[in-house]
This record gives sequence, C-alpha cells and structure tokens, in this order.
Amino acid sequence: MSSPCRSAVSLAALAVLTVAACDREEREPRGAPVGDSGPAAITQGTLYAGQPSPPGPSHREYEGNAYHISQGKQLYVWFNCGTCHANGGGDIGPPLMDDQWIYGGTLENIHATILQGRPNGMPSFRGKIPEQQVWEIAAYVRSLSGQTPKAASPGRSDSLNAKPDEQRMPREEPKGSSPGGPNLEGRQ
Amino acid sequence: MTAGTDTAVVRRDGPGLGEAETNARLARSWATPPGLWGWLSTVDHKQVGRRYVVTAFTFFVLAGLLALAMRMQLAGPERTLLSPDRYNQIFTMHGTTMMFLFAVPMMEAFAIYLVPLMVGTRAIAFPRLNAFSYWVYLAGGIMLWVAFILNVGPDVGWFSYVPLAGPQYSPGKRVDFWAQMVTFTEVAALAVAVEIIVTVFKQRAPGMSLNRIPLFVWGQLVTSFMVVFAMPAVMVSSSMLIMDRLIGTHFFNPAEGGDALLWQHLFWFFGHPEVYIIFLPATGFVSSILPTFARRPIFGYTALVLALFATGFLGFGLWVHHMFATGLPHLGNSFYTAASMAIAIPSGIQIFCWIATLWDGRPRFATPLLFVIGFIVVFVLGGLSGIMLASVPLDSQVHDTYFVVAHFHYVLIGGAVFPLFGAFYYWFPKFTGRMLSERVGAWNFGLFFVGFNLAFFPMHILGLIGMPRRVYSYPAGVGWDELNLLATAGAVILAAGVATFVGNVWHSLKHGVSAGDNPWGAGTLEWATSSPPPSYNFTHIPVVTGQEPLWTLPQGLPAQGLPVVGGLRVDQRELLLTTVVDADPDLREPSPEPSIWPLLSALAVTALFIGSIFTPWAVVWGAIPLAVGLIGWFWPKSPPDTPEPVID
Amino acid sequence: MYTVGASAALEHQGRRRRCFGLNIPDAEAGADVVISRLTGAMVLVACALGAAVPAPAQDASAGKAIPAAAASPADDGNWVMPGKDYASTRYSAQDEINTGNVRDLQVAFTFSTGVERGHEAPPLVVGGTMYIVTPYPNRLFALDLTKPGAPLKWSFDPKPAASAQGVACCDYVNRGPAFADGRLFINTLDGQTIAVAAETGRELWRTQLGDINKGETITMAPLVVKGKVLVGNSGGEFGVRGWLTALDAGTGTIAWKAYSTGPDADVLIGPDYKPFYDKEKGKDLGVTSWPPDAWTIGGGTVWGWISYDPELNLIYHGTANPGPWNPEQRPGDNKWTGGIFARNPDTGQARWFYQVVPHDLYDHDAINELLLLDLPVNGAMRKTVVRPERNGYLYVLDRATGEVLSADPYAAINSSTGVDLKTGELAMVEAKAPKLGKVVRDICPTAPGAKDWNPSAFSPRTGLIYIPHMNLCMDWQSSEANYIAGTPYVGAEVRMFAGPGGHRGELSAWDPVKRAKAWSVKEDFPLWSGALTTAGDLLFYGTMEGWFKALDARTGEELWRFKTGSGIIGQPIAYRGPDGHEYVAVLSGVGGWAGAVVVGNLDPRDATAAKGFATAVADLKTKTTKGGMLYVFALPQRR
Amino acid sequence: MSRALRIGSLGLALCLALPGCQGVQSALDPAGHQAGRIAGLWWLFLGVLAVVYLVVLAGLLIAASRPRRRGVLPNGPSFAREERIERRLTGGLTAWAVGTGAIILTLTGLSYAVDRDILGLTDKAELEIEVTAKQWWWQVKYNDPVPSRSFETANEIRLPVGVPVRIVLKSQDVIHSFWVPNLHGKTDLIPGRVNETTLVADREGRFRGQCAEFCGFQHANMALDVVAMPRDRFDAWRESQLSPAAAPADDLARQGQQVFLSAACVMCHTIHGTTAASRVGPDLTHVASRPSLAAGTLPYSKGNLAGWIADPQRIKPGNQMPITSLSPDQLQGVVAYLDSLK
Repeated sequence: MSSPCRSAVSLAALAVLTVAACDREEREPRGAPVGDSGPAAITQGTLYAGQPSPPGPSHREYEGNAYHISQGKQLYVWFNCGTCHANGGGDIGPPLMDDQWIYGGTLENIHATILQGRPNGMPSFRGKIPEQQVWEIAAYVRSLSGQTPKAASPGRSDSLNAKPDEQRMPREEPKGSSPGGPNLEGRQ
Repeated sequence: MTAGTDTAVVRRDGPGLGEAETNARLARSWATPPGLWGWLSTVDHKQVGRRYVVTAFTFFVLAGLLALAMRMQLAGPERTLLSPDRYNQIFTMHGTTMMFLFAVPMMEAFAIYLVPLMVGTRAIAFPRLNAFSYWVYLAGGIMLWVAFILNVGPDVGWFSYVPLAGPQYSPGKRVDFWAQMVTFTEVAALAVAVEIIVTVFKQRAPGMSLNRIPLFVWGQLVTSFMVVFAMPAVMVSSSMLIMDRLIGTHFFNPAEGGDALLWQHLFWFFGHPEVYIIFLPATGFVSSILPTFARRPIFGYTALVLALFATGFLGFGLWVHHMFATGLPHLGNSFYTAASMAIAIPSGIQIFCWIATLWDGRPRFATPLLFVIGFIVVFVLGGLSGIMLASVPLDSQVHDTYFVVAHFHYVLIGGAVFPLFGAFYYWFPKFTGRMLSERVGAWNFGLFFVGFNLAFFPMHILGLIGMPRRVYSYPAGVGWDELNLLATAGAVILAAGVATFVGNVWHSLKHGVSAGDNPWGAGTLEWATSSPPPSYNFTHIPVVTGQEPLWTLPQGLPAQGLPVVGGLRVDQRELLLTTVVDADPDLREPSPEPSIWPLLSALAVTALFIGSIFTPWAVVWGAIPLAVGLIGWFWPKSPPDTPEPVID
Repeated sequence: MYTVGASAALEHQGRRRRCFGLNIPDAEAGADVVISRLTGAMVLVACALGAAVPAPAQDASAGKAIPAAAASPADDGNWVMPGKDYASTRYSAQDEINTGNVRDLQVAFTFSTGVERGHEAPPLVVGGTMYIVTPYPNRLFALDLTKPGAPLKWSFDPKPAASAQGVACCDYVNRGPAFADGRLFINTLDGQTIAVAAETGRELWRTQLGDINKGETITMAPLVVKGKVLVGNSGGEFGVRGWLTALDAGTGTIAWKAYSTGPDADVLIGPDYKPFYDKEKGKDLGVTSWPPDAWTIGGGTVWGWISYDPELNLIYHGTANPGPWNPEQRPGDNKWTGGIFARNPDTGQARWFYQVVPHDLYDHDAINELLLLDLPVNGAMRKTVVRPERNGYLYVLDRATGEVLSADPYAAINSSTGVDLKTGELAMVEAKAPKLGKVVRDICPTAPGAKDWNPSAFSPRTGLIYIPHMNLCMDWQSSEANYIAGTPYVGAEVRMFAGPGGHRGELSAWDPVKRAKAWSVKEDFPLWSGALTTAGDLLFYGTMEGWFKALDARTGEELWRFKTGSGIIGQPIAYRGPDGHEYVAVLSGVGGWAGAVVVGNLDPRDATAAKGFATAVADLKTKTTKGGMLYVFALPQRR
Repeated sequence: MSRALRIGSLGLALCLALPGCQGVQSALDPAGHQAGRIAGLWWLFLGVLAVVYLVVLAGLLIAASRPRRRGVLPNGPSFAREERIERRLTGGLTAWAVGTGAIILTLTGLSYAVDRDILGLTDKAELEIEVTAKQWWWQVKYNDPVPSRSFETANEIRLPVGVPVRIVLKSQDVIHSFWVPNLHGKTDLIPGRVNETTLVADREGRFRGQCAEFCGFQHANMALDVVAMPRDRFDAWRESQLSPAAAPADDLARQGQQVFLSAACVMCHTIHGTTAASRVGPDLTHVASRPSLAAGTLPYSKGNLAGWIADPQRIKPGNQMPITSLSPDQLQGVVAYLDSLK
C-alpha cells in the first residue's frame, strides 16, 4: 500500500498548506499574556528623535486567532464600544473601519487607547476590562479595517446586516499619519 | 449496436474461441495497467470497492478510537483528560466520521463491489464516475482528518446546528471544513447511487426479472434512490451554511429574515433517511447471509421487498421527530408521531421473515450467522426504544439524552455494524480468496456483543435519570458515576472485539484457508465466479432462472454449470444491457477504459472545494482546472479500429 | 407690581380678537422690573398692532389661529430668546424685507466662530449687540452691531471639560443662549449653566448641574421665566435620569428640580397635578411603570424647548425618550418619559402631563417645540399648545388641561394608526414593534422622528405653521443594552433611508384650523434647520447642503436662495438693526445627528454609523464640508 | 433471551440500587403533573415493548435451537419450499403484522392522550417566568403586570407548589434546551423564536435542570436549580427578591463593594441599589441566596465563590467570565460583599 500512502501524504501536504497558520484555530480561553504595553511600548507619532525606535514585537496570538477576534467582537458589543463607534462606521466616536488612526493603529496603540482613554471623549477602561480582553478587543478593532488575516476575521453576525463583514472588508492601508501623530482632523 | 435476437441465444461456447482463449482475451481487454499509473487510473469496480472498504474501515477505527477517548473522559465525574474544546471536536469528529465517512461509504463499498457481481455483469455502470467518486470521498475524508489533527476539527456536532455553527458562534474555519466534507462525501454518494441504479436497472443478467433480484440488490437499489432524494438536502444546507459563513448570506440569520430552524428541517430531511440509507443495505447483508446459513431460501421475499419500499418512503416522512422539542405546532408533531410509529411495521415484518427463515431452515452457526443473530437481538431493542422516541411526551424527556445515544447505537451498530461484520466474514473469501478464522470470529462476535451491550445498555438508564448528550463532563453526586464507568468498561471490550477482527483479517490475508469459488454453498451469482473474481467478473454472462441461481442448478453441478449467453466482444470492454422489468437482452454497450482523468478531475474538485473554504473566488478559478479535467474525461475517442469484432 | 388690565375685546372684520389680561408678577430685582414693564408695554403694543394688522381675506369666514397673546408680545426688533417669544412662534414682525424685494437680499456681514461642529443655535440680538454661542467648546461672542462690520465686542470662553465630547450623543451642539435682565445664560456641554454680563462678557456665576461620568450633558437653550433660568439635561442615550431645573437668575442657585422619572416627590407631582387622562393618574407611576431600578437610568431628559404662558402661569416642556431604546428592557409605560408637562414655573409643581408615546418604541423624544396658539376648535376658541411631534402627528392640546384636541399626521407614518382622542392613546402597529434579535423593516418615521428638535415657526399673518421636517424610514433591530456608566445605553441598531417619494426632507405649511397641509416643499436632504417667518410674508430656512432659502409664506414659492459655506442646521432670526433696517441672520455649520457623517467624517459603508443616519445622508459628504460661520443678510439699499 | 433478560434486569436492578431513579434530575422520579404522566406513559411503553421484545427473543431462540427433522441435503440447501410451511409462515406473518399494527396504534393513541393532557395545563398558568438562555447560564425573569414588581435572578427558578407556571423561553445566542426532568420534558430556546412551556410542582423539593441542546464550550455546565416551595414561603422569597441589594454592613464588605463597582465586575453584572446595571452576566442582587454558583457548577459557599472569582477559567474553561487581576485583599472584600447579598 505504498502508493495509496503516497497519495494520502501528498493530499495531506496540500491540506496542510491550505490551512497553514493554525494558530488561527486555537481556543485558549485564558488568553496568552502579552508583554508590556505601557507608555514605553507605543508611539503616537511618526516623528522620532534620532533613529526611529524599532517597532515592538507583533502579537499574532491575538490578531491572527479567530477565537480571540471573535471574543473581541462580542466584547466590543458588550462593553458598549459599538454604541460610540457603531459597527466601525463611527458615531460619537470616530470610525474604526477606515484608513485613519488618530492615536495609532498597531495592536499596542489600540490597547493603550482603550486602557488610557483619550482626551476628547474616549473613556479610560483601565481596571474595568481584564488585560486579555483588551487585547481581544484591540484585535477585533484591527479586523474592522481588514488588518487581520481574512481567514481569522469574523464573518457576519446573527443580527442586522450593517456592513460587509470583517472578513470581506478590503484592507485599508493606513496613510502616512499612522501609527498616528495626533491627527485631529475631524476626530476627537 | 443493437443486439440481435441471435446474440441472445443461450449457448455454451463462443464460436471460435476456447474457454482459455476467451478468458485470456477478456483479461487483456479488461486489464488495469500495471504499476502506479494503473493504480491511479483503474476503473475496476472491485478495486474501487476494495479501496472504499479499506478506507471506510480505517475511518471506522479512527472514529472508534475517538469514542474510546470520550468514554475515558466520561469514565468518572469531572475528569479533565480532555478539555471541552478538544472533547467537542472529538465527539463531532466521531459522529461525522461514523455517519459520513464510514457508514454510508461502507455500504456503498459493498454495493460497488457486489452489485455488478450479483446481477451478473462485467462492470458497474459509469466506472469512471465510480473511480472519481472514490477519489472525491477520499479527499473529503483526508481533508477533514488533517484539519482535525491541525486543531481545525469541527466542534459543533455532526448535525452542526445553526446559529452555533454559524459565523458568529463558530469563528475560524472549523465548521467550513465540516461543511465541505459534507459536499465531498455527498458528491461521492450521489455518484455511486446513480451507478447502482443504472447497474441494477440495465445490466442485470438475462432472466433476472424483478422478482429474481437478490434482496441485497433490492436493498441497495432502494438505498440509492433514497440517496438521490436525501443527499441534495444536506448538500444544499451545508452550502447555505458555508455561504452564510463566507460571503455573509442570511439563510440562517433570524434577524435578517432567515431561520435557525430551516437548518434543522433541511438537515433532518437528509438526516433521518440517512439512518435508513445505512440500515437498508444492512438488511441486504442479513437477507444474503441468512438463507446461506439457514440453508433455506429466504421466507417472504415479496414481503421483504415491499418492506424495503415502505421503509424507503416512510423514511422521508419522519424527520420532524428529531425536532419535537423545538416548539413546532402540536398537530404537526402528532402526524410525525404516527409516521415514526408506522415505520415499525415494515421493520417488524422484516424481523419476522428473518426469524421465520431461520425457523424453517437448518442453521449452521458460522460467524456470519452469529452476527446476524446478534443483529436481531440488538436491533430489535433499538427499534423498540425508537417507538418510545416517536411519542412526543416520551421524546420530550429523553430527547438529547444518553437514552437517545443508546437508542441510535442500538439501531446503527445493531442494525448496520453487526450485519456488516457478518458481511465481512461472509464475503471476505470472495474479496480475497481466503477464509477468515472461524474460531477468532467467535471471539470477535462474543467480545463485540458483550462489549456493545455493556457500553450502551446503561446509557438508556443514564438518559432517563437525566444525563444529557454531548457533555464533556458531569458533576459527581447526580447518580451517573457507576453507569458511566460501566459504559466505559463496555467500550473497552467493544474495542477489543474490533481489534480481534483486525487481527483476524491481518492474519487471514496471509495465512487464511483458501476459499474456492463458493465456500458457503451460497445461491447468488457472485459465488458463480472465482474468488477473488477476475477483472471481467464472468467468462460468460450467466442466465438467471431463479432467486438463488446457484441453488436451482441440477444437484451436484458446479457453478460453471450455469446457462450463459454469448455474443459480447472479448477484444473490447463490452456489457450486455437488458430491459428494466424482465431483464431481456437489449443492447450491447461499450464500457470505458481506465483513465487518469477521474483522478485529475477529483483533484480539481478538491482544490475547488477546499479553496472555497477560504475564498468564494475559488469557485471561479477552481472551475477552470475542473473544466480541463472534465474535457479530458469526456474527450470523444474515434471508434476502435477493429473491423471484425471478436465475440465469445 | 403692574397689572395690565387690557382686556379689550377688539372687533375686526367681523372677527373677535382678544388680548388677554397679563399678570406681571413681583419683580425680584430692579432689572426685572424694567423687563416686566417693557413686557407689559409690549403686550399693549401687540394688542394694538394685532388690531391694526389687516387680516387676510380668505380667513374671513373661518376662525383663525393666533399666538397666545400673553406669550407673544409685540416685536421690538430684538430677538432675546431662541423661540423669539414665550409662545415660540419664531415670527418676526419686521416687514422691510418682503416678497417683493427679497430677491435683492445680500450678505451684510459674516463672522467665523472658529468652531467646526454643528451650529444649531440662533444668534440673539438685544439692543445693538448680537450674541452667538458656539457648539463645544461653547464660546460666547458678542458682536457690536452699531459699528460697521459688527466687530467683536467681547468673547467668553467657559472652558468646558473636553471629555464631555465623548458623552454627547449627536454632535457637540448647543441650541442657543438666553437673555434676560442684562444677563446672558448659556449651557455648556459638560453640564454647566453660566451667567455672563451681557455688556462686558464677565462671568457672573456658574453652576455645575450635570455629571459627564454619568453621561449627562447639556445642549438645550435655557429659558428665563420670571427670574428663573430653566435648564434640562441631555443624555437619554447614556442612561441618565432626566430633569428640568430652575436656577435663580441672579445667583445660580437651584430653586427647584423636577425629575422625569421616579417617585412623585422627585417629579414634583403634588396636589396641583390634574391630568386630563386617567392613564396619567396614579401614585408614583414614575416608579411602578418601570422594572425595578430602571427609572434611575431611564432617560426622559429635557433637552428640547420650553414655552411659557404667563396668563395661565404655566411652563410647557417635553420629556425625552426612555432609556434604553430597546423597549423590551423596560416593560411598562415608563412614566414620565415621552410626554409633555405643564408646570408652575414658581414651584416646578406639575399641573398636567400627557404621555405622547407611552412605552416609547422608537426613541421618540417628546421634546420638540411647543407653540402656544389660540385656535378655533369645533367652533370655540381654545387655548392650545401645538406640537409637531416626532412620531409624525401634529398634536393640538388644550394648554390649560392637557386634553388632546387633535392629532393629525403631517408626515409618512406606518408605525401607528392614530390617536384616540377619548383616551389619548396612540394606536401602535404591532408588526412594526421592535423585537429583540429581529430586524423590523421599513418603520416610518425614524428614530429622529418625522421631525426632530429643529423648530417650526408660526405666522399670525398666514395662520400657518411652517414645519421643517424629514421623510425617512428605518430598519430597527433591538439588542440587549448594557448599562455602563459614562457609555451609551442604547440597545438598538438602526439604519435609515429615504421615505416614500425618495426625497429626504420636506417643509410643510400646516393650517392648524383646517387641520391640513396648505402646501409643502420637498427637499433632497433632511431639514435640520429651524424655520423663521416674518411679517414680510417670508419664510426662511436652511438646508444641509448650505442653501439659505426664502419662500413666499403663502404659496411656498421659492423667492431667493444663497449658498453658505457649510450646511445649515441653525435657527434663522430676523431683527431690526440699530440702523432701523431689517436683518436676517443664520449660523452656517453642518453637524448634529443628521450631519454627523460630515463632522465626524464617519464611514457610511456601515449602515448603522451615527445610529443609522450616516448612510441615509452619505452623499452629504460630497455636498458640503464642516464650517462655522455667521451670515447676516440685508437689503442692498442700506449700503 | 436469557442474556437480554439478564441485561434488562441488571439495568433495572442498577437503577433501583443506585440513587438513579430517585434523582434530582431524573425523569423517573416525577415531582410534577407532566413528568408524572410522562413517567406513567414510559412504564406503560416499557411494559408493552418488553413483552414484544421477549416474544421476538423467544422466537429467535426457538428458531435457532429447535430440533430439525430433515437431514442435510448433498448440496446444502433445501430448495423445496413446502407449501404447507410457507402457508403457515405467511399466516404467522399476517398475524404478526396485524398485531404490530394494533400495538402501534394503541401506543400512538396513549401517547396522544398524554400529550393532550399535558397541554391542557397551558391555560391554567398563574405565574409567568421568562427564561433567557445565554452561553452558558440562565437568566430568569419573574414577570408581573406591574413592571416594578418584576425581578430577575439567575440559574434558579423557585416555584410555589401546586401552581402552574408559564415559562417563556428565549435565547439570544445559540439554541439551548430547557429541561427539568423531574417536572417536565424539554423545550428548546431558539434565537428569533419564543417558546413556552408550563411547569407545576406537586411537591416541595429541589430539582436540577440542565441545558439539553449542545450549545458550545460549556454546554456540560449549564444547569439550573428549581426549588418548589409552599406558596407562603414562595411569596416571602418573592418579596425579598424585590428589595434592592443589602447595603454592606461592615468595612470589609464596604471595601468589597467599592472594588466591585470600580473593577471589571461592574462591566457585566447588575446589583440593584448600586450603579452596577450591566446585563452581560447574571444579576447578583441576591446572589448569596442562591443554591449554586456558575449555573449549577458549584454549590454556593463562600469558598466556592472565592475560588470562582479567582479563576473561573479553571472551573469552567471557556466560559465568559474572565480572570480578573484582583489582589487577595480585594478578592476577600468582594467575596465578603457578595456573600452579604442574601
């Protein structure tokens, strides 16, 4: 049975290629702790004194993971993110599905924005949302503008069809202002 | 090429060819090319059938191992061997594999192998489609299991109820792999169903009128029709699911006008007939084994055929009894109660006929018969608990509990796996030319029977005292601990029974007693050729004069003494087509040569299906290689350059 | 104490017109006396003028609507409160600009406010000074009209908390200042009321009334009545508890505070409370008509308009929607939200209440303007309060008793079938009622209503009410709202779209006597600006694209239009300048709920952006941009 | 036959010997009208079908083992079908089919009768309870015509004995199934639909209900307690539930309340009388009066409460309650505060 095995192996290899990045499918309800995201970890501008600092490590374990992003989507609703930012189109708060990031668009920047609040109306959720959930929400926020892998981004919800679901959002390319000197144009 | 009446003349020999020369020429015409190429391009229904058997049995063992893992987890309360995530994937994979990758394909496997032999033809209808169906099935199964191994296994149950299986509550691609696996296997099943229907209707040996068709073939025929009507429902619903998940349609989104119950209706419109799709071929096994070992023609042939039809029709009218708890109108529920109860009548008739056959026969208790007796003991119990489930009030208590788990394992293992093991022991000599060990067979049966009852009987009680299905853990002190431990112990014994079987096969393949053409003294046509049969099945197409053609031979005559027809070409693949009702010779029809295109087409389909898990564009781009594959497959060939046909 | 007993009955063209006795109360400060005297005088003048104004001939047979006389003194050329007068007519008796010459209207001067948010406020004009309050950061500017080009006289920056922007539901608007006794009163977004000396811009007092951490903001224009500054809170989308409070105009101390939910004592329901309908009667309905505790976060804010009838000594104000929007989370009538209160301005005690939308289903705040008109109803003159309601009906209530005299649809409605005048009940359409987890489609009118806050105007000359309104419908899905203090408490997803006919806005001239539309003008965009009508038989309003339009008030014929720099959502006014000529002024600066798509640069690909409004007006982004500019118009001959 | 009998009697014996049949979650230990009727029907079905089964087994046993009169024929089988035997068997088949039909018809009729009887209770309900299933707990709302007299609890239903109660069943996420076996069979909770069932308890007692439709990660630990109590005690309980949460009595509880209101707790839970009014998680106004924690996962005790708050993901992996980083002092305070909410 060597030849059937060979065919099975090649098919399996094909399947492996297709489903690569199975980090996507892990469901770790505890969430992996992610390193420091304090003031040291983020910048809000694109201007650096001297050489630009190297960017921090990327946290694929949250934004590449379908479960975490999906949890983030649920928390986005539960914690009333959506009542200010709508389903990404914005309302009281700025839209989250476009290509502009006022306070920076990296996962760490969003994490910091949620925890610290921002002066023009973004409340601080420090102490209110546990760390791993903040990462989940931040990952979901990035999925709103297509920054997360398509296969990990959420599909439609069982609710009013407000917009194309996250996995079908074209990836918005953040413009030069990102990760975001405070570009207050039209925003809080 | 219409066969003139002259070709249908019953005769013993070809005009100019001797028996040996006929066989040699047939072997050349029907040969599968050697080597890997031949292995990949074969269209021989026996090779494909064997592959189906081996593949489906492999899935059976894998899914069984998953069942063992579940029983280990549930051996005691609050055990943490498996995380809920892993457990949910495991029970889903168990159910999915058993239903989609083992039970139905296994029944098809026997159909593919045996139906052409039993109806006395050289090949199955549409042999390339047959090869294609196997590759598609294999690809679907491998895809699902690779996904499972990579932690992308579906985790929402084999029934994948929405909204749990929908995009919101099942992020990632786990459910998509499940849904596409359904598409893979149902494409395969539909292909096989069409082949079987055509083979049975048009390729029966002359004389095999409707009332002489073996019951196994009847069973497969009714099953194939059920497949044709039931499988599209699940393909449609799984495609709707994948569209909901991938491109944001709203079939199952109640907020935007969809309906969560729509899924259940579609799924169970397939799901309940599915049970009979598995069960009816198994009754064919029983009706084949019993006469042989009771050494008496089956009692109630007509009643059994009518029971098959009745079951086939009624099977489509009961799906709502899976949904009694969903709050559908009570009047409707009452209708489905009546229908579900009514299906007990044909089943009861079948049981009576089998027992009556045994009653009036002179039984020889070989392993196949043991399994058939085990089948009756177990299946009847499952059928009776099924009557309880048909009652709305009783169902409201035991629905989705371990009572149901017990019930359907009694019905499915009892109704399908016991006969299947019987069938293995019965036809293994035909498949391989060697006998399985009878002594080990008795052990196999004993362990399997005891282990099965020990594992599943306590589950009836567990369900009644409140244990729901699909729980990865249960609290101590509710009174479920001891029975669960008992069930786990039974599962281990059951597994030992299966292991015994595997060992028996392993050993017998090499060292089994040589079987000969007809070791059991059976009466149907598959025993009229060598074991294993040659690529062309029969040197001469036999003429059938009774339900058990080999038993209607004059005493003492070997199977070669059958009357035969001649006039088919031996230098090319050619089949004899007969009329639907009376099986009068009708046409001579060429049969396709081996081809690599079914495999290539299957690979194209695989790429399309797997690709469309990730992007809808795969349907567009994947259609191109598929079109190439199909063009290659159906590329018209000029007629073979042989002015003088050589006939037998 | 002055008692002007001009109870003269004047006969004119066979029609009775009455100037009611006006009871001017004790003045508490010297300035009050002056104003009271002034007001009294104005009443006299009004009566005289009313007699002098030739009434249109076509109204000769039928009775005609007139403003409540005591609440609408004669025009002195100033514009001291957003509604022009206590009757909220927004009618200017200036007639220099009229149907004949309006096509020559030109810009006289402009002024940039430096703020680019929705400018919903009217300028005020007192004496020779114009006062403008901007949206957050709520700067106050005084322009000297006596000088060419109206230079800045002073400005005042209240420096409200920036975080308040995060709890303002629908842009950081402000609906205007109020003037009384040499003081200007403004509300700031972060919940303060501030009194400023009108002459110098010096801060006199400031009182913190709202707490942004609970989601409270203040956007409404205060109203000064009898030495009290009436202020209500906003934040119905944040689970606040609505209230209306009266501050002493001199010191800023709270005189009384009436909540819109809770026990009777908090709502100021006492022995004086005599509602017309039985459904408004009962003890502590503000508690029992709610699930436990829900009234504490139940909304019913008072962010809209207040009118005052000096004769009956009653103020009229509405209460906004109950919170959250998802009605299934608050079974019961949800008293006292979604209704109209009549209160004694001295004590705050309620006189009557009528709940327009019991157990509100669609965010139908009942806070729109209340026009105090005297109308012939079934042959008899009745003292009424007229309210074009968000739910699409124009209500006429007896302002003394709270009885509903009529309720007629003025816009497309399919969510209700009408009001039973016997019980006052609004008959809802079951099929359009929101259900948790289900999208209910095509509900008309929408959450902002057939008409939102932007006020109508009434011309006694034409007898018509000019209603700037919308023609939108919506899909609505309720969802479970979670109360987290300081974040929105809504529980609904909404997407809006143009209603029947495809146009999104409409200006209707409504004849309250015939109970029918006289004429109407369709607008592409929803109308979010107020209306102004003048004795020149003109009607002014602005559109969201930025057009400022003048129409013939009798026919609706458009006579003049001017394109301002940004969309107009403000309230136009007309005044007589120090030079004796008539001016028309309006603030241009798109925004508000309707303009959020522009000012917030929202992404209309999300149909629920701005609670569903963004997509309905997605093309507005291509028609206008943000701005903040005062435009003042006059006839050219002056220059 | 003997084996089957043995198995059957073994099962019955097990059922009787173990606490099995007499369980807090047993359909065979009915404590309500419907469960009683269903259990009666069950025993009836069991009796009838057991007889059928025994007849089949007996037939099989005899068929397999009865003495044969004919010798073995040379080629094996006998082809001669004896007309007499065929006729007899055909007669037997007819009788069997008719008998099966009669039994089926009888059982169907009985089933209908019980079904009708159970449904008859629907109109007699005096109390309405709205149960909303969420992943993975039960929100329970006692409705009242006076809105302010409605209240909410979680994972427990208390019923007055003898009073039929209408249970309105809703779901906001996936499909669940509401099942209290001692009282009644199950009814699904389906998003987008509203289902109803009626419960009536005939005797006092505490019963266990459980979600019976697979609903994800923690389907296994989605249980609820049903407590049937005399009317007067029920009314007293109801009054106590209507009151807002008790104010913290000591410093530790006061500190705990502060922590609760300023930490992650307030994002999800409601405690009436405080500013906590979120509806993501269970209403905790009277949490300490409930028999169990985390949807029937743990019996209520201060220790279990502390353990649950400290690491809910260990006890119920994947459930929606996150691990919060409370310091030991804070945890102690929160536990003291919650434990005071009787």
